[in-house]
Amino acid sequence: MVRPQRGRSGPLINKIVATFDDAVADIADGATVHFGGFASPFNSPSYLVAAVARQGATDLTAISTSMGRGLASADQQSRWLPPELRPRDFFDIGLLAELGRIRKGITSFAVGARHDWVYPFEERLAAGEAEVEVLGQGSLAERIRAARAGIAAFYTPVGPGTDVARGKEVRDFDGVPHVLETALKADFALVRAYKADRYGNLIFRGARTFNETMAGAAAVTIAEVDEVVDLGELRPEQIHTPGVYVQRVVVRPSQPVTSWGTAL
Amino acid sequence: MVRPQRGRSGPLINKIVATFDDAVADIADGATVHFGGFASPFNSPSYLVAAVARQGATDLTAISTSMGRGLASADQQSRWLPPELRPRDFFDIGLLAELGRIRKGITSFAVGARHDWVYPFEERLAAGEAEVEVLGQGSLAERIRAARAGIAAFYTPVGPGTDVARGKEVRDFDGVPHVLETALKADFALVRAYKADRYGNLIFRGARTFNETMAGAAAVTIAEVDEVVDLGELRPEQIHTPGVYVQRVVVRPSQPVTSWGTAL
Amino acid sequence: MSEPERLHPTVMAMIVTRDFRDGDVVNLGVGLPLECANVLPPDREILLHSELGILGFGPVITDHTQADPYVMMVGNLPVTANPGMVFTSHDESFALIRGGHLDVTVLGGLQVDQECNLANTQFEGKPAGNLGGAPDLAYGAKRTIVLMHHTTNDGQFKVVERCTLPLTAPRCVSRIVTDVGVMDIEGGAVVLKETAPGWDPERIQGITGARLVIADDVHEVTL
Amino acid sequence: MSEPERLHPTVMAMIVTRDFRDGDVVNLGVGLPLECANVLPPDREILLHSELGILGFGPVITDHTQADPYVMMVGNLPVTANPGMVFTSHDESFALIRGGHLDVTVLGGLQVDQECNLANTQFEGKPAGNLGGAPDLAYGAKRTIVLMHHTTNDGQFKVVERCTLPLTAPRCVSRIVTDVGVMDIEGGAVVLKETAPGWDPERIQGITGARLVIADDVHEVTL
Repeated sequence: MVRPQRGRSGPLINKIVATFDDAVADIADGATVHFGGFASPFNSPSYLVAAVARQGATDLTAISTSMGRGLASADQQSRWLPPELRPRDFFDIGLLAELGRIRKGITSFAVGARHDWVYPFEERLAAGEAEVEVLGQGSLAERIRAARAGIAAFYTPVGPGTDVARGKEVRDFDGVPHVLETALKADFALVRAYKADRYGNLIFRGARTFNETMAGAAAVTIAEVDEVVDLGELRPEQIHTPGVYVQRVVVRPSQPVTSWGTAL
Repeated sequence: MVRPQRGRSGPLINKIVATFDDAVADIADGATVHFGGFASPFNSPSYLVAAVARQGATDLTAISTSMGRGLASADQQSRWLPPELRPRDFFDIGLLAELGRIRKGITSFAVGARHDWVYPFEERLAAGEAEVEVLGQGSLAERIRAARAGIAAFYTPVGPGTDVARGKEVRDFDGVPHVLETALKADFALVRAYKADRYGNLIFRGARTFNETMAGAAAVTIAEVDEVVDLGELRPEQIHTPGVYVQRVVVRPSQPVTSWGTAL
Repeated sequence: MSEPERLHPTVMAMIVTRDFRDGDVVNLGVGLPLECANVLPPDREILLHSELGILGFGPVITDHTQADPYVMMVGNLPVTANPGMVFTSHDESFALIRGGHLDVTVLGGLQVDQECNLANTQFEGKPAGNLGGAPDLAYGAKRTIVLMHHTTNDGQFKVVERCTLPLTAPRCVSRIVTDVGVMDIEGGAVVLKETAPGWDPERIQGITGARLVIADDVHEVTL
Repeated sequence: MSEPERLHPTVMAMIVTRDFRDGDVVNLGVGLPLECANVLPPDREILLHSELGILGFGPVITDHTQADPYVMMVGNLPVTANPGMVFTSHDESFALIRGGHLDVTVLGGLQVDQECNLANTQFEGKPAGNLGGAPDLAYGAKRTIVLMHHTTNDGQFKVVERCTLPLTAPRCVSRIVTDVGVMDIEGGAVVLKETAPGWDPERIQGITGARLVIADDVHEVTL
């Protein structure tokens, strides 16, 4: 009656997706999306941003540490590098703002840091075509981490006494006012990493910024990586993001693709 | 008037402490102490526990995933290893319970998991000589992490409908009841790591358990390590615990010391 | 009349694991649930998790000379280091659990009731309990399966109308696999789906503290 | 009567850093504060932090050929990789900040008032602001030093009785270092401690929007 268990019932785990366009195909209009990185060509999920631009999803709620500079980014952000080393394939969410795809930004840097730096999202804001929630980076990071960790809300001492606390509950703990902040879960998280394996395990290079923070804080996390390595090559102590936080992995092209309109 | 800055004004950073006895000398009676690890000779801060036992601090509030087995630990916990490999230098907080040093435990495993396994802390509890707060490991870990991260309190969905939520605030988020849990900051955190440098940067071997969680969640974190390496040997991407979370580092003896009473 | 033979733990574990799909992330409790690690065919890619911060391990190692003391699950049991394995801290391990990143948790149980409540913390005769990771696991995993003997050593019911022991986690259990059958909890009732060889529904009802609803297609367990 | 020369940013940075002790963990904001990274003597062990997740870096790299794009601080500025450097995630970076593990933060400022409030988010003429990491830094660091020009380009006061711009962080600033002097905020008053060469207290008061209390031992800045 009790018979031996049969063999394989499905495919092996393989989270590698062939193209960036495939990886983002199901992002719907109105989706909430985490955009990883920190305003650098070297930690931005540039090709995923470009793919979202091509895909056309609009009315997005974009969660990102900054709202981006748009197509002028690459030059401005890497002016300290010798020209021959400057990446020509840096796209940040300013591109999506330029295209009018972002309805709302949740961010720490909403605008250019100087009067004469006016970025695409800022123009949309000024035109009343977008809205924004600005909060400090610490609360932004912690709200995203809370989503990854299944914590609904938390009390942080940062915010009381400033505009950030308006309309939010403030409560004292040990005599110090704290503001209640809620988890920021997204439909998708687009992150940039260095290496991945087919389980979706990730390691990062350099400061891990919001890339590590956001991986796992969305229903679907998509990682743009420099390289996919064989399973077992990433040592268990060294993996920064467990593969269970990652649903899809796409490899960056070996040669930079400088136009965001190029299917990839 | 403006003169050039003068040279060095103090000693280089060096968190290495010569002996375990020195490292724990200032733990006062009544202190709250995080004890890292997870009931294994290979991740317990055994020599720190033994040093606390020698030092004599009493009336402690001990925060630990389990309340320990006491002196019988080493044999029981590593019975699956060949006898010649079994560590003879495993001390867990059961030793401190045996010595009557623990006034209160905050833990996930308060007692032996079988009727016939009766551990020292359990005997103290039954005798009314200690008190205990039992909570699930997830809430325990998150409360400690909150202390490290400067978060006063958080709402977790785990606990409502059980004894853990008694006397605590319960609030709905998205229709799901959550219980408010507060940060568990300690005076000292005793953790076990694999390698350290003189800045206190740590890497761990194997599952990092409560060792990584507790490092930084106390005013003073003390790490017991297998090895101290030169500054720069631990790569910046691979460091698990930044040295700023660690105040003191002590190296384990090269040969096991099997008696907790031996000054070290 | 002596009772029919009960299912061997290995078979019980095979009943649990037969539904696992490649890619499932599964936490195994200590005791009976851990048997599941040993019956997974090596060509399946089920990611096993243990809450101390290990994810993606393989079967329990029985040859002591092969044990790596840094690769073990809860209970200090050495397990196989599979490729793709990851170590984490305890807080990240529970972020993963609580955050909904587990597909299945297999837990032991002292009592399960028809309202899906689980009690698996021993309090009787003890001054306190051991909650361990179960409260978070039962909440966080998409599916909670309880793997336990159908009755206690001294014959007391463990599948009951209402738990009398303190709850570990409320409204979490979807399936109970015991040494006499398989039950799903559906709409406030314990529905008997499969029976061990020689155990008919009436006999199982006789050692059950909740009224069993017999599934239309109740049948002998298959693997 | 033309005003005396103001302090050079390098000197301003040296005033800030002269009090750093070995082992101090110091976050440097972008702009003027970052100058501090370049004036620390190489034999000092000050751990510099930047909130994107880098701790323990050295001076800003000006020779482009030496820049490592994976070792940079906020503002995409390549910095030196010192031994003992650590990378973290953003959430851990702010755990470190909020959790009280920083000794000093050096921030730029648009306005600082005598109640220790800081405004350093530009809103004028912009539809929104940039909070960045400053709210957490100002709360979390044991000591917040504001390093800024004493007045705006068009001569408006930046040291004021009460900030009129939206606050970045309340009650956090302990010291203000500007191009004309050093002020500590003590008991609700801005206390002038040191003056730039050629700047007497009256002249500094003339470009200050809060009433200055002159310290008994007020003196010319020393390094």
